Amino acid sequence: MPTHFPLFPPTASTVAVEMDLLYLFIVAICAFFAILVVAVITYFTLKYRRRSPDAVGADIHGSLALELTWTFIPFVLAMVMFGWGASLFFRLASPPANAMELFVVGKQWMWKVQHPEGVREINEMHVPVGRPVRVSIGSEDVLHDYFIPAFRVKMDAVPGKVTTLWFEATQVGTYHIFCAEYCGTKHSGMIGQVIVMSPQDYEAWLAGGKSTGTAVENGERLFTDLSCVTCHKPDSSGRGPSLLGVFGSTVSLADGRKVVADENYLRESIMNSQAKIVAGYQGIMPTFQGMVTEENLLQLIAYIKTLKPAAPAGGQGK
Amino acid sequence: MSNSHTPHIITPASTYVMVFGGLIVLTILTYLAAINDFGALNTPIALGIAVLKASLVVLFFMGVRYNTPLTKVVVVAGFFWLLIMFGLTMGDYVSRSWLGVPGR
Amino acid sequence: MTIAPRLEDRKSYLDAPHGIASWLLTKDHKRIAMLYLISITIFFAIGGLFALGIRLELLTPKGDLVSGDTYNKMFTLHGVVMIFFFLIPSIPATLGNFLIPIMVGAKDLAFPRINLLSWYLYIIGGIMALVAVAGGGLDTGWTFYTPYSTQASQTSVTLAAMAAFTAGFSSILTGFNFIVTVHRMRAPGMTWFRLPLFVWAQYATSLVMILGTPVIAITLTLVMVERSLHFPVFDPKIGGDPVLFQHLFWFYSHPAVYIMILPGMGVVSELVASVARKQIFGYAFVAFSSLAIAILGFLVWGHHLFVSSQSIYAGLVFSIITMLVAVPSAVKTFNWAATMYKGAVTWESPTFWVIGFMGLFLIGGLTGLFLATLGLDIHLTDTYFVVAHFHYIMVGGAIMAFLGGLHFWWPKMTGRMYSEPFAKASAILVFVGFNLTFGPQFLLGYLGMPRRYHEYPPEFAVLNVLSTAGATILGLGYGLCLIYLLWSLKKGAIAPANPWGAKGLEWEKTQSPPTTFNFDEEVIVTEPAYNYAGSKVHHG
Amino acid sequence: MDQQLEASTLGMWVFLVTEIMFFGGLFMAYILYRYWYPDAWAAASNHLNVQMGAANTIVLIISSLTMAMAVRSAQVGSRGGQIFFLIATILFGATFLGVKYFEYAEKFEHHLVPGLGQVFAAPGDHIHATHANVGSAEQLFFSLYFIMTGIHALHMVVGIGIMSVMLFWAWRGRFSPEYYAPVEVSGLYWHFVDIVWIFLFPLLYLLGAHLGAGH
Ligand code: HEA
Ligand code: HEA
Ligand code: HEC
Ligand code: CUA
Ligand SMILES: [Cu+2]
Repeated sequence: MPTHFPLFPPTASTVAVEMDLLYLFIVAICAFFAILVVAVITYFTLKYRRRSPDAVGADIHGSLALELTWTFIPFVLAMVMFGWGASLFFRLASPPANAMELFVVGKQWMWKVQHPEGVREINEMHVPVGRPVRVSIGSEDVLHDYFIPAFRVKMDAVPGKVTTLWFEATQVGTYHIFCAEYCGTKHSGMIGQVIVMSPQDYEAWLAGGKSTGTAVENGERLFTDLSCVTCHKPDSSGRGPSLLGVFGSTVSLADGRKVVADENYLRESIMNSQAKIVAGYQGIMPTFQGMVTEENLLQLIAYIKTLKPAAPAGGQGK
Repeated sequence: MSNSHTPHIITPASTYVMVFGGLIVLTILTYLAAINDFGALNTPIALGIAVLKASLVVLFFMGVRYNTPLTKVVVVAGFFWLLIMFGLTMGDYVSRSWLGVPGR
Repeated sequence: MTIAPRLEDRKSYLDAPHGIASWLLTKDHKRIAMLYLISITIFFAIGGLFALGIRLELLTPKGDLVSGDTYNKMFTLHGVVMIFFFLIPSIPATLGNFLIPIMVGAKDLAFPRINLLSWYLYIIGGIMALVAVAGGGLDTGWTFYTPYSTQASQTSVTLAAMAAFTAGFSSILTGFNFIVTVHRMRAPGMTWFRLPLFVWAQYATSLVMILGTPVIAITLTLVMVERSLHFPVFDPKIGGDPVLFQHLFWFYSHPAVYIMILPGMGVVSELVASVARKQIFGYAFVAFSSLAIAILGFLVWGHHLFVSSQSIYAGLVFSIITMLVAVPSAVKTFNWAATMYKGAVTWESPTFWVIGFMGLFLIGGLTGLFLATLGLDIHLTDTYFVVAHFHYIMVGGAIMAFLGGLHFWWPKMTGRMYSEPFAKASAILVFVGFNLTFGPQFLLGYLGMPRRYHEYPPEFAVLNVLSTAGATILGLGYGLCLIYLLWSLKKGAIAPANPWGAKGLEWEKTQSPPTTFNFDEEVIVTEPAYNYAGSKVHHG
Repeated sequence: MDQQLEASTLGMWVFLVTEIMFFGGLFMAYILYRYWYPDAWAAASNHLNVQMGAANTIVLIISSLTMAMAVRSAQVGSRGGQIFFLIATILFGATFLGVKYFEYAEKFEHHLVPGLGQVFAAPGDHIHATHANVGSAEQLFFSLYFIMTGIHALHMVVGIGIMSVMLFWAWRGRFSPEYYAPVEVSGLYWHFVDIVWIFLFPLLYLLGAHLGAGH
């Protein structure tokens, strides 16, 4: 039986300390109210004990001033909690532009991780300390959730779309990765480790790792193997639109709508090509649903994104 | 217990027939509107006519027009709750692209 | 007016016609309440057995007691049984059924036959659930999330969904009956603002049942259709959205948590007024806060979706409204506390349950605020913190209130008194055992232990052992309660019409237990509820 | 209005509110997917048979009229009127279901039924011809088409059942100007089912009509 008895998980990311502070702040408010109310009630029950079997209480019906006070104070406190929570939430949702990008795919019951340089690992994720890391998450089957308690981050892996989380590790060490969304038999076995290393160690580890080609290289190869090239030529001579610079651009669709081409748009264009047809083209592109794995897909997207220096990312409906 | 005895109104048959006529006319109208393309207005027109037809049925065939205010509140509340469901859910879907980070 | 005590001249609803058939075909709201009471107790025991299984498995970090699949079935069935077959019908279908007609001064509910139908539907749903348990179980979690439930699960999802659907239909019928009763069956003089607060709370609950339950029904139908007929609706492979399922599911299931707590709040309002022998403080605020909770409760479901890939802007809206819905709960809490001020507070057993409720409900509700706080929920969601939150509010809050109400009205319902010392002991055991079970889970949650885990890393072991130890005490507490209540049916002292010296039509105008049509003469109400200071109480 | 009638009318309306929410879940799914896949949905909608849909709309409206007249006959105490109009209502309801049967059969022939182990839109079929691959957003459309109209048809079946009971009671002379609550509330139910169809028709059948006939 372990002897140490922690109350907090390790604080190993830039947001962890603030998360703990927010937590303690709310603990303080709530402890105050819980103790206050219970103490008051217990005190009244003792003080105003029934002294004779027929005794009745005083004829008091209420007080508007009191009602307003105890409506207003909790309201204000709740709004403070909301404000702080919302600001932290926004920061957790917006990865810095200079973040390095990792790809994580969940499938029953393992996590597959790929580094931009091409190194892959399973149920382990090596990251450098002090550098923001953006993780693009996909799922091959059901819902999962990528959870690293030490970093205080968590995000669902949703089949059919790409989701994102980011963190910046501050402490070298080894921490848990959990799958936090129920996914079946071995949900509790879908765990792993994040290994935070100094930048030098990370470089060394990368160099020692067996690269199976970078994500972009793999994506480029798939682009040829799956004969995407036959339709998507660099100029507009193919049967499909040129994909140069498509990422981040605003695409006009056949039905007159405009969408910004982000990861989920690219994903949908490949897996469910009929959903949005580019203006001026026929919906002849086959769907690659079932032919490319979630990993391949992230690689294809990584490649398409390089087809032009990425413009500021926009988004679309998914 | 409410003792308000709303006087008993029996709707004349002619009203029913007129409402029926209205419904048929609106059905034809919605068909004609549908085979023409009004662009972005297609859906609002179709829905507008449908709401009109539904209101005719609710008010006359179902007699809400002559019913207690309570019934009216119940009917309106039903549709209002539906709008809550549609509104907040679509609010999510419509705003998904705003931040520009996939999945956020 | 004096009321003839039981057994003297008139037969109570319990003695009226005898025989199984007279019970199974009864239209008497009181008998139906008893039928429900027996059935939900059975389901509570079943759900409790699953809970003990869960806690035993979690005693050690390794998955050594049962397999992963079995564990998954245990917590799923625990959740499904406890929510759909125990807690949702608990207070409304037992205390509500029994008391609402009496409290409004009516002979019965507006639609007695439909009331009976609702019990049969509940039983049919319950049997389907048991068949599902026997034939393959269910392993989706009580939330039925797609695509796991539609594609991956190998268990009886369709049957279980049908069971929940049927139980939902039963709950709709109950709510519908209450609404019409409160609107149309009030006795002369029983104005809205003379209604006991329990009726207000039940009315608000019924609104939620009516407006929310159909949505879970259609959502589960879609799951059944997608799973068994392969009509895709949420299937991501062809462009469907699994998150749409979550929206529809929580559109009902968040309001449903208020179906579980509002009746409990109603019970506590009655109990507080009666143990303090005092007009409830701020009647109108307590009454309207029930409605506010019911209505605002429909606007916050997205707080279960903060990391589901829901847009963060939607998250903002849902978070802020969630904070707002905490305010009416706060108002209620403070009014209860203020009611005690200058009361004449008894130390009989109902008081113990009330204070227990206060402590546990507060912790449960306040930890809801942690989860409603956007940034913090990212860390806390899907961990044991959430498990602790909802057990505090559902087991600590709602069940404490239910048991409090059951003890309070037990003399009225059965005509017997139970043992006071045992009742107090049971309340204390439950309170202590409860805190030991679920207190450590808050810490586990912040440490990062995810929920629905069959095995866990060893550093979580100590807290889990504490939790299992607590669950044992908790189980004993409930067991004790069951025993002395059953005992009282045979051996308990005969209850007088008004053992607590409380105000209210059920105490002042009916005998214990009431006759089939409740009142001997037409009821005319002339005073507000809880008019302790304004008129004499007939004690005993 | 007397107590009894008032309570049952209120009861029925409360029940209809649950029905509104029940169908509401389906409309929610409809709204989302239509918002995501407007083209695919318009195209898929074009494979529905507008003539049959329109015919059924008219049939239902007529049945609503006869239903209203049946209630009125009860109010004025005409037993013959009740029997006549209830029979008419049942017949129109049955006609609606008959037309639906033919519609469904047609969809099966054209392989427009998702699931059931079938291949959706077999080779050579028009959906297949206009698109490079098996339509998937189209499948969502047909899924919802079948579920929505199917559940609606189920409500019709229940409605016909209720009307048959009413017919029996009317025939036994059970209703009078003083007591007609059962006919009245069953009527409310029947009209509600009509209203659902009033929305289903444009949303499902007419969505792509401006693209030109699909048949
Ligand atoms: C009876 C059931 C019940 C009730 C009443 C509540 C009440 C509340 N719940 Fe809870 N909740 C559940 C049952 C319930 N919950 C369940 C079952 C789940 C998990 C489902 C699952 O995933 O399986 C859940 C999950 C859940 C989540 C999602 C967590 C997650 O999965 O990430 C959230 C997030 O906001 C939340 C919040 C709240 C809030 C703010 C309240 C509020 O209504 C509480 C209001 C009460 C108070 C606040 C206390 C009294 C107030 C005072 C003493 C004054 C002081 C107040 C202030 C300073 C504001 N709940
Ligand atoms: C009303 C609802 C309710 C109630 C009362 C309870 C009661 C209890 N719950 Fe439950 N619980 C849920 C609702 C409820 N739970 C839900 C919704 C979930 C989520 C499921 C999911 O994730 O899908 C959950 C999940 C859940 C978990 C998390 C599982 C996981 O995520 O892996 C745990 C773990 O400790 C737990 C424990 C307990 C315990 C110890 C009790 C105890 O309070 C139980 C005590 C009761 C008894 C011990 C029985 C009493 C004994 C008798 C009456 C006499 C016995 C008679 C005979 C045997 C004939 N519950
Ligand atoms: C049979 C020809 C064909 C093949 C093969 C093909 N595409 Fe396409 N693609 C098209 C056409 C035509 C369009 C435009 C119509 C549309 O949006 O569906 C398109 C659109 C796209 C778009 C959206 C472009 C924009 O401007 O918005 C992306 C991204 C894309 N394809 C990626 C791929 C990838 C990746 C592959 C290979 C895995 C591939 N395509 C294979 C024909 C093809
Ligand atoms: Cu993967 Cu849980
Ligand atoms: Cu909630």
